[in-house]
Amino acid sequence: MKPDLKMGKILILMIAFLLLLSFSVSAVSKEELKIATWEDISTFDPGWLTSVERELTIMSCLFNGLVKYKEGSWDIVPDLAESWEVASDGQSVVFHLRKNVQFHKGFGEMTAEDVKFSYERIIDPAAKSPEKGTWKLLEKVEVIDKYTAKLIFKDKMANLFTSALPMNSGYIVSKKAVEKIGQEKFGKDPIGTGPYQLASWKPKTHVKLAAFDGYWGDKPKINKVTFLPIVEDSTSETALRTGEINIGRSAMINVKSFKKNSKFAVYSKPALKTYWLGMTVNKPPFDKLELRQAFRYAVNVDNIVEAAFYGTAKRANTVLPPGLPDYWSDAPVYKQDIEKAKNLMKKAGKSGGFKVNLFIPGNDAERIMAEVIKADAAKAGIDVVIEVKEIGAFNDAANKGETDAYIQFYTSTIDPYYIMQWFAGESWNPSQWRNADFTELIKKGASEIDPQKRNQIYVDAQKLTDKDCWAIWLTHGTKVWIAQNNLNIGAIYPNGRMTPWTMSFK
Amino acid sequence: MKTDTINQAEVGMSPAQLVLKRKWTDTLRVTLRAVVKVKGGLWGGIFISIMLICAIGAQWISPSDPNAQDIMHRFAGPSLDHFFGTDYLGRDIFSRIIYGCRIAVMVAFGAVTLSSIVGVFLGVVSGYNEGKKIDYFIIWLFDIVRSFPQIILALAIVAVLGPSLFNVVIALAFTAFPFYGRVARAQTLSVKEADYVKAAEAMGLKPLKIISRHITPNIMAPVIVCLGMDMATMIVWESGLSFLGLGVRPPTASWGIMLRNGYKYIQTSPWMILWPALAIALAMIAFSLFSEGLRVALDPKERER
Amino acid sequence: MLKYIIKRALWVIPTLLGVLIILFSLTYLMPGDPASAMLGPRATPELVAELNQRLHLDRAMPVRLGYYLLGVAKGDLGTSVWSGHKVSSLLAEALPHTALLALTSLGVAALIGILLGAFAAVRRDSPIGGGVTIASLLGVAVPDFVAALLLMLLFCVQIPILPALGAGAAGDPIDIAVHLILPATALGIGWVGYLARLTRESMLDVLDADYIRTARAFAIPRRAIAYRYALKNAVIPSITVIGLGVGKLLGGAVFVEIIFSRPGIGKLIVDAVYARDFPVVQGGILVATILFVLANLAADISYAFVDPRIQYD
Amino acid sequence: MSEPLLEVSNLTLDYNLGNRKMRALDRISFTLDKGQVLGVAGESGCGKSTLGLAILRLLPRVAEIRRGEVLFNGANLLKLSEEQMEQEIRGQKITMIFQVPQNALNPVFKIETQMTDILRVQDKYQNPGSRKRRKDFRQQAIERLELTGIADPQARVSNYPFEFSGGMKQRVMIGMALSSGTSLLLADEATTALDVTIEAQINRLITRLAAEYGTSILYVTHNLGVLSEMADRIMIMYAGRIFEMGETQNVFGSPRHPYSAALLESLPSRQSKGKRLLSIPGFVPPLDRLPSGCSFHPRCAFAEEMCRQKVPPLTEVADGHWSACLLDQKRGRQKWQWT
Repeated sequence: MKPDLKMGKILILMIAFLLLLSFSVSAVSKEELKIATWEDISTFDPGWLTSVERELTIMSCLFNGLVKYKEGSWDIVPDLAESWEVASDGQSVVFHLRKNVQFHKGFGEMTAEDVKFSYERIIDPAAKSPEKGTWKLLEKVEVIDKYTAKLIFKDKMANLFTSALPMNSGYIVSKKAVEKIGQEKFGKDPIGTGPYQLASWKPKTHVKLAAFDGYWGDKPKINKVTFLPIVEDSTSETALRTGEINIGRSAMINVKSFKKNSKFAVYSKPALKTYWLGMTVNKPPFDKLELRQAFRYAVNVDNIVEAAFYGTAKRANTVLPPGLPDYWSDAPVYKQDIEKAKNLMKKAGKSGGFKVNLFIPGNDAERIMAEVIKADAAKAGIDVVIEVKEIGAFNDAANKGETDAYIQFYTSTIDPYYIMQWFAGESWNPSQWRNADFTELIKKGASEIDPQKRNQIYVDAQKLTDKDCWAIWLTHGTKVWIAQNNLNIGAIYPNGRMTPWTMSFK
Repeated sequence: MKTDTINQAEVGMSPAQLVLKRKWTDTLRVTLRAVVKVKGGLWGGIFISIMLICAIGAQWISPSDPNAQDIMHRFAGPSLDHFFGTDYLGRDIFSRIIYGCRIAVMVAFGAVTLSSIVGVFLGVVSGYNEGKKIDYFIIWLFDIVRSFPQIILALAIVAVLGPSLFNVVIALAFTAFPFYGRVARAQTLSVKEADYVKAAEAMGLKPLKIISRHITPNIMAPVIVCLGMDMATMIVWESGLSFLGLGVRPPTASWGIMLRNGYKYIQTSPWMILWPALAIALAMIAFSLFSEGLRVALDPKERER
Repeated sequence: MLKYIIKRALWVIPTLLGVLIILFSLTYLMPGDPASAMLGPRATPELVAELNQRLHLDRAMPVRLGYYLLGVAKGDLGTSVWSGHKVSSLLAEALPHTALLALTSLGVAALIGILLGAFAAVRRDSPIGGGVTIASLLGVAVPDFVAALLLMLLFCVQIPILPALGAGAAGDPIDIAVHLILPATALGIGWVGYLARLTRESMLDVLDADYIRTARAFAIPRRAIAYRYALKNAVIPSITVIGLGVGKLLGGAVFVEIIFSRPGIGKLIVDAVYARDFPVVQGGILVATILFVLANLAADISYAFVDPRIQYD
Repeated sequence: MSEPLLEVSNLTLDYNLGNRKMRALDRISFTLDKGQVLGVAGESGCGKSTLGLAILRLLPRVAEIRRGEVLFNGANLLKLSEEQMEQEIRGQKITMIFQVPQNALNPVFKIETQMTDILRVQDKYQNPGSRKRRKDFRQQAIERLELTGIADPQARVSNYPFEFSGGMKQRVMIGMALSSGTSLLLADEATTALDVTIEAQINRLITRLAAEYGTSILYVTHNLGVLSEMADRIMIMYAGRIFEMGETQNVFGSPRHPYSAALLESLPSRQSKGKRLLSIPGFVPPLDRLPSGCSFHPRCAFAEEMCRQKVPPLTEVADGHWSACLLDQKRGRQKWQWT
């Protein structure tokens, strides 16, 4: 037989084998749930977590706090604490713990000792925990008995139940575990009471969780959950199409194509963050109120949001996202009005127009917004000069007020203090806006426990912001999750955070 | 067969002196004619000249400003006013490809010249002092740098120095100089035995003079061939580093960055990735064909055939 | 034979020492204070001080170099600033993936390339010869990361049949193999054409050699002559190229691992570069370099196995 | 005379190199009897090596046999299929040894491997069902080496070719080429590349083994001295044609062609001691631009007008003594004296 025929046969065989392999691509095996996240988690220690929102989906699988947001809403419901009584002077709270709650990996039952240890380790000055600020009003925790703990405060703590206890710094860790392996190792090998426990963590590759069969609550329906850190949206989109992940995300522009595709289900929620076009008020041109108002009328917020978020996000009218109790629902909605803008400019003596330096970070959304702002502002004779800066340099320059205008976004929690505190202070207040009434309102809000009074304080604060017009609110952005349609996604929090323990395969 | 007119006076001169004696433009013409004769050389030459023209005259050739954004018409397909379509910010891809030539050519020539100058100098010095301590030190240096996988070392250097066009050239040059060094050293070992070198030594010329006047010109032929081949690799690595976000800073138009954006929006508009990929491929083919032609032209053995 | 291997191996030691010194000195190129650069936005003063102390950054240069070399000798490559894992354990996890990727891509490409080249030489006038030249040109033209992008575009985006993510479930060979197809093809594709052309050319020379005519004179079957007698001689130039190529391959692996989000040394280094996690970058490059040097050594040794004349010079 | 082992008649062969057509063999006819040694002599480029390759059909691609027959034991080798040539002829009945022993053996395989491969192939063809194993072939190879006088063959067999000297390698080739089954050995400049002392030993070895196995030899060389001792009959070739053929002592004694005479005069021997050796003026003509008529006439001291017009046919000028020179045929035996 001719030698070369044999060679040809071998090559064809090899190619056939490869193709055969490819068709046997096992669609994501049934009992494992694969979720794409942005970046990898840096530590599993709730007290030492830095970038909060992204890692809460994983942390809420591993830990419980005394109380939690009810899955799918911001209502506070009992978690490890069955009930609690707030002292009349609001300076202390007594929690009655659930009995027979086991820690992961056989570290025994959760008791008041663990509660005391979990909070005092954060406020301990030597430990240098980044969450020290959240608990600065907590003085100490008293163990009444095995299942009762009393938190004692230096002053009334308004955001205790809204953004402290139910968030990561409120999670209860196993005292025995932390003492046994030390804080640093605990960051890599967390022991909590949550529905899942950590199976394996390969930095920048995956976080594998396995269902905790000793869990005190109702067992999760899916027993293996894997989080894959995928930086590029396109990689997540491709992985969704090839069926390698169950839940992923996509670039805003492609959300429509996933919506149309029957194989996928798209879930979008307004994100708990706010983008705004800020103006530096302590130097020209925006030291004049009229010019700030003129700029507000010159830009077209609807256009900006449509261009940058491809119709997946709505415009924002004030600093707080809708859905929060102290959201100022009747905040004015400013439509583009070139005539009004020009009149205001004439009143301020700048009828011939003026120049505005606009700094932005390098990511695409801000770039697109800047372009649209530049085009609209030009209609009113305002010449916007865009300068793209690397993220670190942008934050420095904006905070020091080196620019006339900037596009910035802050994430917030359901507690208004978390985002509004910055505009009363010195650091991270890029517009350099100083307003004594506003600062007074924010301080009062921090220690007002009565919800109605607290809401009114924050609404008044928002009114002050609108009056001084140092920011043009753009949007709260949106968090979009795309899931394979063979999965019911269970409850999703209003800001898009997921609850894997409520999910199941259809 | 037309034989080169060799007059008696030129007999006995070293090839390099021969080259230097004739005006260097003649040598260039002779070499280029030889390269063009080689089948691939012609096409390689044509495409490289197109690239050079684009690089130098980008502002006149490209239909529109590469950084002009047109948000409303982004991700547009190829059309009459945008031959290659537009990218995610509505910029014209065709103009960006043309401006991309500029980066590719700057990096290729910059890195190659820098690494060859350093490499050849060290190579010749070590070859000339064969067996002495400095020779062993230089060989040791060559071997160390050569044992790094090139792109990984370049990547680390750029990461440390901070991404910019200049740092990319430095990083690529640093990883490549040993190759020129070794070629130069090998050539020097053979050339330094030649009589014209011995004659120069006999006349008491200082080693540095001997190296620059007599040795270096005579070892350039193989080095020049390496230059051609290396330029292609440098272009690939620049686009690779830019692809990783470690090369040129946006918004400058570099093929690597366009590949990165193509990758980021691979689902939205697949063709955004094709144009830079095509540009890189054509540049690579052109340079390898041209340097193949160069090798044949400069290799005396091949020329007789 | 052993003497030859030992001689080659001994030469590696001073080279690696030089490699370590260069790796160490990279930190000096870093603008500004290395510790705060590594910590980036999370750089609270205490963390910076603590890191300075841990990496001995505050001591004089020779002392630091001493600590570094001592550490490497002990196998302690430091801990990742970002994730707190020991660098050596991160590398241990990443190495098998890169090695598997490199071996499959180079192995399969060499096998197909050399066989194709030999096949093209045996069937001298067949179109295969032309095909091989074009393939080798394409191989040179399309760099591995562009090939990876195009392959992903074709087989994961347009026709989503092959996975585009990760290295497959550990322990499930089919899944691992399926996740290898595209990355290995992207890395290997350049080599098939190049090795085919190289083998074809050297095969054509070898087939005209006297000892081939002797074999034909003694009626050795044509296939044995081509694929055993001639091929063993013709494959020699390819082996040196493969040895050197591992360096280029490791470079390519960086991109392929990033594009296909595969764990491996390449991705480890690049992720560490983005996170400014310098101990991991240094460790990763060191391992990649050792891999490359070992591959060169392996090529030299296999060279001697194929061509016995090498042992004695 | 016994029936000839090999009978070549009117063999004509061209090399087509690009647009040039080279007439390498032009109407070659001769016979070779069993056990006889026929010497083929001539300057390099006269086509004598092509003759051997044509017989064994190992010609390069560019060669094209135009006419002629090669009868071996009555069968025309040119008509045999490639399989038949491999199964019956090559390496068994007809074997060949080449000029440059240095690269006649594959450098990357042991001598043992190469020899046992050949022995296994021959065994497979000769007795298809045989169950001989590698050990037997290795033993057979060692015996072959012993026969050729290689010291300590047991150890040397597992060496590589580069560990052997030129002479030793030729001995290995001879060991392979000469065995009981060999009827015809084609020796193409077998000892030209060796130094004189080794050359004599090798040639004696060839003659001894050939005699022992009754193998006839076609010994191609440009060295007439060697042929004078070894060859029974001699054939002198020039530019692809036979100029003279006959018994060795006749051709040496009374050459019937000026070219043969010239070759003999340029040969150092006892008689020519002290005299200046002849060197024939001019060069061998390129095979694609042969002179008209007798292709030697431009260099022939005795050439006349007719030598330029007519191509001299090879005619029998004496008993078993042929020559292709018009002058010789016209004038009968001549003493072609150049110096």
